[in-house]
Amino acid sequence: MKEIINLPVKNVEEEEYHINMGPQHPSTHGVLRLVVSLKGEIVKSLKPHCGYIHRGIEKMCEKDTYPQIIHLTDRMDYLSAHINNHAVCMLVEKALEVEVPERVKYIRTIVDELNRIASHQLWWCSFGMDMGGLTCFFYGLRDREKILDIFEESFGSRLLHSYYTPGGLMMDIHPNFQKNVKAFIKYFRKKIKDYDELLTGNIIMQLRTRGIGVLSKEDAISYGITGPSARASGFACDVRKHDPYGVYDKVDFKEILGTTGDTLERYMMRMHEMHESMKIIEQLIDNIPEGDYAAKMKAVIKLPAGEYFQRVEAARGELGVYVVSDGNKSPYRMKFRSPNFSNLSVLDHLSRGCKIADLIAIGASLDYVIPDIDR
Amino acid sequence: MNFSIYDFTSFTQWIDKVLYDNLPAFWAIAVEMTIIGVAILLFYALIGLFLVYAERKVCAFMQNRVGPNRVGPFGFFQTIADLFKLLMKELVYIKNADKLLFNIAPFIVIIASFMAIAAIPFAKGLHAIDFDIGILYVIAVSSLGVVGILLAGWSSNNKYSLIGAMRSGAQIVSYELSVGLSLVTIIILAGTMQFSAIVEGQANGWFIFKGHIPAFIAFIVFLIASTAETNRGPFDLAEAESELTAGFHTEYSGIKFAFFFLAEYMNMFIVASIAATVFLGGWMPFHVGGWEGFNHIMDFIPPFVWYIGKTFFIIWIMMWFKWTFPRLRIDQLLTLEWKYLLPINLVNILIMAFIVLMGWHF
Amino acid sequence: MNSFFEYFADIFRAVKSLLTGMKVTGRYFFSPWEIVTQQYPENRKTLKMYDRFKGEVIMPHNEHNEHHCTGCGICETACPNGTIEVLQAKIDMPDGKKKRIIDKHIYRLGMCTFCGLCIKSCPSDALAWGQEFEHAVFDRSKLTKTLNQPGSSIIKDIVE
Amino acid sequence: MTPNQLMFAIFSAVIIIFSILTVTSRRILRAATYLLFVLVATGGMYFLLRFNFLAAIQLTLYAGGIVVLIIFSILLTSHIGDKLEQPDLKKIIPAFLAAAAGMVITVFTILKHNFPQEVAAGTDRTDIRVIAKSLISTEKFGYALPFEVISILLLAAMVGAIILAKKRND
Repeated sequence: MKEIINLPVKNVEEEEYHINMGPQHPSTHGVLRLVVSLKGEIVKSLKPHCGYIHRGIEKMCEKDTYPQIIHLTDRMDYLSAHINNHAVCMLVEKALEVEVPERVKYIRTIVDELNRIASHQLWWCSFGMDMGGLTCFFYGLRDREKILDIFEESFGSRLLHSYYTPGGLMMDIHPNFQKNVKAFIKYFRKKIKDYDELLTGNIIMQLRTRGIGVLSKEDAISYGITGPSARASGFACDVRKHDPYGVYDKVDFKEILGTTGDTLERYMMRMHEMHESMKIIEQLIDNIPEGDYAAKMKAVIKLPAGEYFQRVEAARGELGVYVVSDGNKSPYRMKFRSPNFSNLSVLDHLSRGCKIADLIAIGASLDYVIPDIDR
Repeated sequence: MNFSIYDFTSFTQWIDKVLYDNLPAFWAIAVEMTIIGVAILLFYALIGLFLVYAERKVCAFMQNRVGPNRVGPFGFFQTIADLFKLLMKELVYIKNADKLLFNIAPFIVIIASFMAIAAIPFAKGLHAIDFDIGILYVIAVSSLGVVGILLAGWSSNNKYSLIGAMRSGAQIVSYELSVGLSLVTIIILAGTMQFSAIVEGQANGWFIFKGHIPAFIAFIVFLIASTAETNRGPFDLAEAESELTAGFHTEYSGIKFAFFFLAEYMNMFIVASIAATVFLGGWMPFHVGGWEGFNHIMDFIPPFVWYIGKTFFIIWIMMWFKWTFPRLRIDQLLTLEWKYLLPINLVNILIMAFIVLMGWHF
Repeated sequence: MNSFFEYFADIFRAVKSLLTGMKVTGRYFFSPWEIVTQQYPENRKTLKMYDRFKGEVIMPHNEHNEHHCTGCGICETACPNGTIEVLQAKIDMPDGKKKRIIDKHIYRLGMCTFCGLCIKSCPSDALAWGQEFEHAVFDRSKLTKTLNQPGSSIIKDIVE
Repeated sequence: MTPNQLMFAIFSAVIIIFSILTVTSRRILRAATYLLFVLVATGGMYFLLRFNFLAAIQLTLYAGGIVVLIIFSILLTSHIGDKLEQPDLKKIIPAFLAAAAGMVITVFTILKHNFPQEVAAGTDRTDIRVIAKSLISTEKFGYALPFEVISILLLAAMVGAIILAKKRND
């Protein structure tokens, strides 16, 4: 009895109120579990628990040949499937010192940017939905459907394409591809005004995001944040600009940098990026050179023994692929540096002292895709 | 017996007379009560079902969709099918919940909205109780609903529910002020709180036009505040699905969830019909001074149609709000009330009192 | 005084931004012709998938119930998931030699990730993408399909 | 039995039963809910007496205001598993005696008082205009002064509450 009496009296105010947000929660966009400790409505700290959708992709890669790995990368950040494929393909091409045809580079760049727009459209949908404006979700999906139709016509599938192969493409683009892409850009230029009118300019949305979850440039760098989320803080980290691949060195586009680093800025970055992506596509779509859609590759691809690294700018940040090869047809070790994992790590830092509603807004502005976090 | 669709007074008096002639007084009144109760209950259920359907259709059209279109023509029976689904669903009992309060809460919410509907004039003579304090009664009764929400949130023994209930409590208690004060603005103009007298007073012009700008401001404030009081978007913080999964009714299932759902829609109907009655003339037709022919045509439209039309117009505006705006945060919600709506309302009352004093209204 | 005007300017700006948003949804409400929903089961007859649509892997047969598959098993090795299993049989050729032909080309739809490597790697173009996409079944075993039809044989000109 | 008597009986029964439940319940939020029923039934009693204004005020202030406030504070402080302890006899007996004494006095007063048998026609209903006029009249039996004094008192209480709340946060 004595021990019980002698226990220090717990102050009611200091008691922590834990909430398990997820693994099944509407605004974690998948099976992510956030253990939030609250004081009233205010978030005191937050602990993400990942691994609910861990499929061991990196381990599975070790038994697959390089062409087979492609279809696994689709399933990491499923919203930028093409870009993930691009990373692995480029790594293999770099290791084997294969020069891919110009046509392939052009098509890959265009498709990457289309994929980026589609990804940002879905981000806009879910951002609007997390803010409570359900209508955004439907407008975003409606416009994303146009891109998916283009994808489906050319590549046969809508989300997980496995379109790139080491050395080139699975098949040539559909004859209608250029026409449809141009039609889409014309259409989307009109519809993106709706986005601005409906959500960007809205006073409620502005009040809820301005000055919330401010990420300084130093923190962005030290947490390893990349992509639009880091550029909102003024950290110039666009791989397309600083380590160009594809034909990004031939096109004119701006790397848009923000200043404030708050939720609204992160939102604006992605809105600007959609415009920039459309600009890139417009510059390339009429100039796709004629030629082969794939370089000649050996039937069995074996990478020379050694370590290889390749990075690309995925829709959410920098995706790095690291391969240790022992000269066999499968990698000895494969590691993906996924942007979402690093971006998630800053959530605790950003959301301390914010309200629950702010936590949702910050999470939506970081735009995490759970399968990419867990892999 | 000369019934008209324009005046229900003779019809109701005829029923009254028949009952009292044929039955002892006690049974006559009992039968009368039962008739009224059943009529309102039917009306309540039908309107609730229709509103759910209407909301789904309206939001679908705003979102470039077609909405429910499988059950019946244009999906008209979709909500009835949903009702049967909800009726047949298992009622999940929560371990460690306060069972009594958990079961009582939906009834408190639904009874509060059910009581409010009694005082609303649907047409001339179609009016369950015509209190001399009609508006005050509606405000008083509708303030009971929040108790049900608080109890539901607490007794579910769920942290999301509790936060939802807390938010809802803070929200409803503060927005009740604005609802009350914006109605007071019109009470000053009308000089009465009796619904029938308020409607009669708008025979030569709706109050929103009669009261010039202050009445219009009061109308806007009432729209905003009543949207908040009914816990609808963009003020649906109590059930904010992206933050609290479903807020105070996270743990409810089956028919008990349906009660909350129905009560939400009925509260919307009630505030819309109050707005229609107080600001837009209730069942009074639209008249323009001097245009005799036009006024005559307007008179041909039955008052019940006028009333329903106005009410649904306001409901449509509230749906438009919900499907356009993102949700507010709790502190912004309270800022909106205490820093904007309430001061504007108070100044507005003063201006209205001054206008009435000087006789500047029509 | 400045803050007084700021107060009303705030209200004005807020209302303006809200009305802008309502304009968008209001416009769509009154333009039902912009609805993009497809009525799926009703439009089944007119629904045409794109030529390259990856519905399932099929083995095209000609009118004589013949296909191109030699049963070499390259698709089986190309498949990352073990979706395809090629069962071979030996038949006696007229000249007395034993010859391997395909017995069953087993395709497990439930395991397929539609990467297309089997079709790309097939040396005799025996596999192709099918347009069928309504794959829902009540029993998982129904997802295991045999792609070569019963009694089918290889097209003669390939066998020499 | 007239309908009025029936309703009176129902309301009285509700008030009595739930009053007892309010003080005997071991769960504090249940007690608050029972109190809500008592107050609503009291409001119904006023409606029965045709004191519509008083009834509406009863519902707004007591049922809608005070009970909500009580429930709100219970929500903030208590946990769902919390149960009040059974008070010991030393506390029950004096409380019971005090309650009994109160009841005796009330019943005695009611029985002793000479209620008018017939209410004059037209006076069974208080016009709210009369209430409103007397609330702001400055003449004899006018409530303008008390009204203002209470306003100042409430304002002072509000300011005090804000200061107290602010102090704790700093």
